[in-house]
Amino acid sequence: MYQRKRIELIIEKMAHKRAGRIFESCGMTGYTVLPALAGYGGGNRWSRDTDISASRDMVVIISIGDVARVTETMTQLEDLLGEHIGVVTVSDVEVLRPDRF
Amino acid sequence: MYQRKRIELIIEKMAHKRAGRIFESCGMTGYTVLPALAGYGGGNRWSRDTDISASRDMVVIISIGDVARVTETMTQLEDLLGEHIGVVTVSDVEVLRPDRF
Amino acid sequence: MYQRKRIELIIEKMAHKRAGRIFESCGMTGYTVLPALAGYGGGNRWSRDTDISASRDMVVIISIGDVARVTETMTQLEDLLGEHIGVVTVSDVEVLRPDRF
Amino acid sequence: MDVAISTLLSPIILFFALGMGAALLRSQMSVPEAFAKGLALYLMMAIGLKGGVEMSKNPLTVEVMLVLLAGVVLSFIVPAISYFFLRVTTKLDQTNAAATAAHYGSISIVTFVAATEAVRMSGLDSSGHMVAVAALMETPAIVTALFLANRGAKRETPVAGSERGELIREVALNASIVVLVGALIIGWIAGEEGTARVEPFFVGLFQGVLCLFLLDMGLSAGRGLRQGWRELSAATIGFGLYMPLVSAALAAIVVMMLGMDTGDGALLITLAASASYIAVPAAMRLALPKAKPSIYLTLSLGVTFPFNVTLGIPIYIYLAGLMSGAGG
Amino acid sequence: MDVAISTLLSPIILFFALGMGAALLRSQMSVPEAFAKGLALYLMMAIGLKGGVEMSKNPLTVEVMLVLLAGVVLSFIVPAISYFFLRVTTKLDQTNAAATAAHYGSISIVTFVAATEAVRMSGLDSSGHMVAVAALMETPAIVTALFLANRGAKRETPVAGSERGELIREVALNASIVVLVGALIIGWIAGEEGTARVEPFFVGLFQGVLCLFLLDMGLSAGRGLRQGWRELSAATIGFGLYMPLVSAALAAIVVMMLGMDTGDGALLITLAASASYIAVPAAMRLALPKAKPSIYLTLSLGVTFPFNVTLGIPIYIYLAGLMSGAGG
Amino acid sequence: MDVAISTLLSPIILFFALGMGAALLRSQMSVPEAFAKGLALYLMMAIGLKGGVEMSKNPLTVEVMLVLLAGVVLSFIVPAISYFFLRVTTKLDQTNAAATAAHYGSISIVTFVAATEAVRMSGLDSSGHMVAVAALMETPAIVTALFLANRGAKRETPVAGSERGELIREVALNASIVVLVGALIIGWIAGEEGTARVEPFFVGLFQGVLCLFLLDMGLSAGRGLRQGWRELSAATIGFGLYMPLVSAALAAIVVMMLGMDTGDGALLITLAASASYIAVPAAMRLALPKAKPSIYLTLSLGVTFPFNVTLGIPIYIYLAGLMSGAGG
Ligand SMILES: Nc1ncnc2c1ncn2[C@@H]1O[C@H](COP(=O)(O)O)[C@@H](O)[C@H]1O
Ligand SMILES: Nc1ncnc2c1ncn2[C@@H]1O[C@H](COP(=O)(O)O)[C@@H](O)[C@H]1O
Ligand SMILES: Nc1ncnc2c1ncn2[C@@H]1O[C@H](COP(=O)(O)O)[C@@H](O)[C@H]1O
Ligand code: NA
Ligand code: NA
Ligand code: NA
Repeated sequence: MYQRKRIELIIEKMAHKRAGRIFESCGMTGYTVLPALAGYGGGNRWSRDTDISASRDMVVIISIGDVARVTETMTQLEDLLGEHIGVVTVSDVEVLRPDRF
Repeated sequence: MYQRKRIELIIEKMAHKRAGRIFESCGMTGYTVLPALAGYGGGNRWSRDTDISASRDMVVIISIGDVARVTETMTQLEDLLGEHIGVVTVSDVEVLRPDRF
Repeated sequence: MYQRKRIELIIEKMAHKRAGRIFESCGMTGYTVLPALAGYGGGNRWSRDTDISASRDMVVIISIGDVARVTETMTQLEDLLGEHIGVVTVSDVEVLRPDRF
Repeated sequence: MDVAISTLLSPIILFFALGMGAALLRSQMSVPEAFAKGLALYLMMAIGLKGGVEMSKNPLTVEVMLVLLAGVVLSFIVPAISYFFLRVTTKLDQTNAAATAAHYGSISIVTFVAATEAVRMSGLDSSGHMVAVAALMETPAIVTALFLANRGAKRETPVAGSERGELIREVALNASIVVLVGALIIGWIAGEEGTARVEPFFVGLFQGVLCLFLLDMGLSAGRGLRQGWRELSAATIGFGLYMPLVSAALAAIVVMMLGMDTGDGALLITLAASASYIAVPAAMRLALPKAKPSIYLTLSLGVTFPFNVTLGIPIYIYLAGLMSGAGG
Repeated sequence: MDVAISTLLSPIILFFALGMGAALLRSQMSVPEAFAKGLALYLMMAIGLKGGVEMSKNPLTVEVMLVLLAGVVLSFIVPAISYFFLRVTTKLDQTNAAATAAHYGSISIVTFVAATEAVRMSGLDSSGHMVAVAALMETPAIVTALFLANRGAKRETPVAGSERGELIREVALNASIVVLVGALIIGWIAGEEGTARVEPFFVGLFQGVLCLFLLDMGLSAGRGLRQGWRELSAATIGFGLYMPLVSAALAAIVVMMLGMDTGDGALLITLAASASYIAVPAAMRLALPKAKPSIYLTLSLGVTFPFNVTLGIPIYIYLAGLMSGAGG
Repeated sequence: MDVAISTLLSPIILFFALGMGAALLRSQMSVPEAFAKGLALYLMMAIGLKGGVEMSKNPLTVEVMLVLLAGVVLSFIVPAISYFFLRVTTKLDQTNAAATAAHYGSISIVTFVAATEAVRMSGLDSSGHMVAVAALMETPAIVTALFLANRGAKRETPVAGSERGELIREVALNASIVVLVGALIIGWIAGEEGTARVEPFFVGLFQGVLCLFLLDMGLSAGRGLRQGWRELSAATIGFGLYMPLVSAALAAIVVMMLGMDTGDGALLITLAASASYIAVPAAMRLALPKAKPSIYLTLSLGVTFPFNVTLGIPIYIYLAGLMSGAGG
C-alpha cells in the first residue's frame, strides 16, 4: 500500500463545476461528486427536499492524489473558497495502485 | 494547514435530526448530511429503492471541528448510539481556515 | 476510543453488489453505499442526471473494520478492481464501540 | 366469488403479482424512491379529494361521527390484541412484539383503496367519510404500542438529541395524515364544481398510477420476503395471516352494532384488518429503534398485505354483507 | 370580489395553504426534489406549448413586439428600483440588496400561471405571446443586479475554476428559459392539430399537477419563513409586500401606454409584480455566492409569493381593467 | 415523404431536437434521473399493456411464432456482423468492438415506439405481438457479444465477488424485459374490458410522456456527443450511420421471406436497425467493464438513435412496403 492524500471539499452544488475545473487543471487524475441531503452552517439549516429553489444544495467532492498535486490544488481551492461557502479537508490515505494517482 | 478532527456518523435517516441537534448544541460550526443508497449490517442488507417504507434508509453525517468540541460531541453521540443503530468514527484532517471550526 | 480502519471504495454502481459480497465474505460487519452524482476520471466526465443509460453511475462504499479483516478485504478488492474501474483507499479512524467491528 | 376472481385478475393485482414475482426471481429492477414517494403523495391527494367531494354532498350526521369514533377505538384496541397473540404464540421480545402490534393497529391506505375498488365492482356504494376514518386510524395504534413497549424498565432521561414533542409531530403530522386530511378538507370546501378542473388528473389517472405503485409494492414485498423470511418463525408468519381475520371479526361486530351498510362496513373491516407499511415503520425508527424492520416490515408488507389484497378483501366484503344484513 | 374569493378557494391555492400550514406546524412531510423538479419541467413544457399553439393562430404584430420589449425593459428597471428601496429602507448590504433586487426584477412562472387561471375565471382572455414575455423577463434583471452588486470594489482576476461565459450560459440557458421558449416554438410549429395527441397530458393534467406542485411550494415557503424570518427585519418584510405593488404600478403605466387589453395587461402586471424563486436563486449562487439565500429566498418565496397568489392577483386584474379602460 | 416530414415535425421529435440543441449549446438543464427512470417504467408498462390487449383479440398463430423466432435470430446474428465491420473498418479493440456490437444487436424501445407512431400516421396497422418481438430481441445480442469478447484469452477464475448467474439474472430479468413482458401478459389476461379503467393513464398520456422522455434523451444524446465525439473516429461514426441500414436490409429479407405485412415489417426492420442505450450499457458494465461507455453510448445514443428517429424510420417503412409487396 502507498501513501496518498484525500481531498474532501464540501461546496455549493452550483459551484461544483468550478471546483472540478480546478482539480482537472491541477492534474488530479479524478474526482467523485456526492450529493448532500441536508446540512447546517452559519446558524442555518438547509434540506434538499424542503427547498424548492434547490439553491442551497451542497455536494461533497472526493479526490485522491499525490502530495504535490494536492498541495497545488489546495492553493487554488483556497481562492475559490474565498468567494464560495464550503469547507475543505485533506487527510492521509493508503492506496493499492500508486500509478493511478 | 491546521489540524482538526472529522466526525463521520452513519445513522438511520429518521434519527438524523437528533444527531444534528447534538452537533449544534456541542458547538460544532456545521455538518453535512449525505444520503446512503444501500448497506449491510447485522447480517441484513437494505436498499433505498427496494424498500417502499424507506424506514431502513441511512444517512452519513460529516462534521469538521476542533478537538475539544469533537470530544464533547462524541460523548453525547455515544448516548444516542446506545439507542439507535449506526456507526461513528473520528479521524485527523487538515483544514485551510482554522477560524471556521 | 479504539483504532480501526476505514475502507472507501469508489466503484461502478453496477458492480457494487460484487464489492458488497467481498466485504461480507471477508467478515466485515457492515458497509454503507453512497450514490455519486458526477465525477471525472481518465479524461472523461460523467453525470447522473445527464446520462439516460445510468451506466456510468458510480457509488462510494464505506466500511469500518479491524486491521486483519481490512487487509483480507483489500486483497480481494485488488482482484475486483483489476477488472472494474474505481479507486480504493484505506485510512485510520477511531471508533467508540470496538466490539462492533 | 366472481368478484373475487375479477378482483384477482384486475391489472392492479396483476401488477402487484408481477413485482412480487420479479423480486422473488431476484430481478434487479426497481422503482426509484423519489418517484414512488411522489406517486404515493398523488394517491393520497386523490383519495382525500374524492372523499371530501363526496362528504360535501351530505351533512355530517351522528352516525358518521360514531363510525369515526369506532375507527379510533379499533386502532387503540387492535395493537393490544396483536401484542397478546405475539407474546403468547411467538418468541418475539417485548420491543419487537410492540412494534409489530403498532403496524396491525394502524392501517394500509393501499389496501383501503383496493377494497374501495372491490366494493365498487361488487355493485355496492361507499361513503366519502371512510377516508376520514382511515386517516384517524393511522395513529392511535402507535400510542398503545409505545405504552406496551415501555411497560416495566424505562430510561429516565430522554436520549441525547431528542426533542420534546418530536415523536408526536412525526406521527400526528406525517405526510399521509397531512395530505389525506388536508385534501379531504380541500375537496369538502371546493366541492364537485371546484374540483372539476383537477378531475382528469386526480380521478382519471388514479387506477393507472395505482398499477405503477403496486408494481413497486410487489417488488418491496417480494424482496422483503426473500431477505426477511429467515428471521420469521412459522408462528410469526401465521400471525400475519390470522391476525387480519381477528381484527376483521372485531370490526365486523362494530359494523353490526352501528348498523353500517355493506360498502362502508367492508371498508371499516378492511381498515381494521390491514397493517401499515409506511407511516408506522417510520415512527418505529424514532420511537423503538431497537425493534427490527426485518420482522415487522416483512410481516406487514410481505405477508399481510398480499393476503389482504387477494383473499382478504373478498372475505371482508362477504362478512360486511352478513353483518349489515344481521344489523339492519 | 367574487373572483377573488373563488380564486382563494380554488384547490390550487388551498393546496398551497395546506403545504404552508403543514410546514409552519413543523410537519416533516416533503416532496422529493427529483419529483418536484420533474413536475416543474412538465409545467413549463405545458405552458410553453399552450402559448405556442395560441401564437400559431395569430400573426406576430408590432403590438406584440412592443409588449415583448416592454417586458424586457421592465425586467431591467425593476431591480434598480428594488435596490434603491432596499438600500434606503433596510440594513441589507450592497450584495444582499442586489441579489434580492434581481429576484424582484425577474418573474415567477407559477404566479403567472395562477394569474392566467384567475384571468380565465374572470371571463377574460389572454394571449399566447404572454408566455414569451414571461420567458424574456427572466434574465435581464440579473444583469442589472450584477451591475449594482459590483459597483465600486471588484476583484480584478476571475475566481479560480471559473470559466468565461459560464454565468451567461447558466442564466440564458437555464432549464426554465430553454423549456419555455423551446416548447413555445414547438407549439407554434406543430399547431393545434400537431399537438392534439399530447393534449390529454399537457392540457388535461395541468391543473392537477399544479396542485401537487403548489403543495410543495407551500411546504418550501412555510419552512423558509419558519427558519428565515429571524434574519428579516420588519422593513425587509415590508419590502416583500409593497415592492410587488410598486412594480405593478409601473407595469400598469405600460399597459395603459400600449393600450393592452385587460387579460394580457393583468398578466404583464403580474409578471412585473412577481419575484423569482428558482432561476434567480440558482444564478445568485454562482454570481453572488456571498449573498444569503435565507434573505432573498425567504422574501421572494415566503412573503411575496403568498401575497401575490392570494391578494395580489385580484388587485392586478382590477388594475389592468382600469388601465385598459383608461388607455383604450 | 409527407409522412417523413410530419414525423419530423411531430412534438416528440421536436422535443428530442430541443434537448439535443440545449445540450450542444451547453445548457445546464437536466431531467432528474429518478424522474426519467419513472417515466421509462411508465412507457414500458404502457407499451406492454397495449400489445397484450391487442394480442388478446387474436389467437397466437404459427406466423406469429415465426416472427418471434426471426427476431431472436436477428438479435443473435446482427452483433456478429457489427463486430466484423467494427474490427475491419475501425481501430476498436476486441472488447470495445464486442461491447458496441451488443448494442446494435439489441433494440431501442423508444425507436420502436416512434416507428409505431410513424406507421400509424402512414395509415398502416401493426400488431400487438411486435412488443413481444421487441422484448425477445433485447438479450440474445449480449450472448453473441460476450462470446466474441472472450474468444482467445480468458480469466480462468471468476472475478472476486462475482456470483454464479448474476449476469444472466441482470440481463434476462432487467427492468425493461420484466415490465414489457409482464405488462404484455397482464394486458393479455385483462383484455380490453379489464384495462378500460387504466386507459386514461396508459393510453391517454402516452404521447405526452414520450415528449418529456425524448427531451431527456435529446439532452443525453447531445451531451454524449459533445463530450464523446473526440473518442470517435470518422470510421466509427460512419458505422453508427450505415450499420442500421445493414441490419435493416437483413431484416427486410426476413420480412419478405415471412410475408409480413407492411406495418409489422416496418417495426421488425426498425427493431433490427435500432441500438440499445439502457439495457445493454448496464449489462456491459458488469460483463465487459473495460469497454468504454464513451464509445458505445455515444455511438448508440448520439449517432444511431437520432439517425433512426429522423431519417431511418421513414426509410424502414418504405422498405417494408417494398418487401411486403414483393413477398405477398
Ligand atoms: N464544520 C462543518 N462540517 C461539515 N460541513 C460543514 C461545516 N460547516 C459548514 N458545512 C457545510 O457547508 C454549508 C454552508 O456552511 P456555511 O458556509 O457555514 O454557511 C453547511 O450548510 C454545511 O452543509
Ligand atoms: N462496519 C460498518 N461500516 C460501515 N457501515 C456500517 C457498518 N456497520 C453498519 N453499518 C451501516 O449501518 C447499518 C445498520 O447496521 P447494524 O446496526 O449493524 O444493523 C447498515 O445497514 C450499514 O448501512
Ligand atoms: N483520483 C480519484 N479520486 C476520486 N475519484 C476518482 C479518482 N479517479 C477516478 N475516480 C472516480 O472513478 C470514476 C472512473 O474513473 P476512471 O477509472 O479513471 O475512468 C471517475 O469518473 C470518478 O468518479
Ligand atoms: Na389495522
Ligand atoms: Na418581477
Ligand atoms: Na438492433
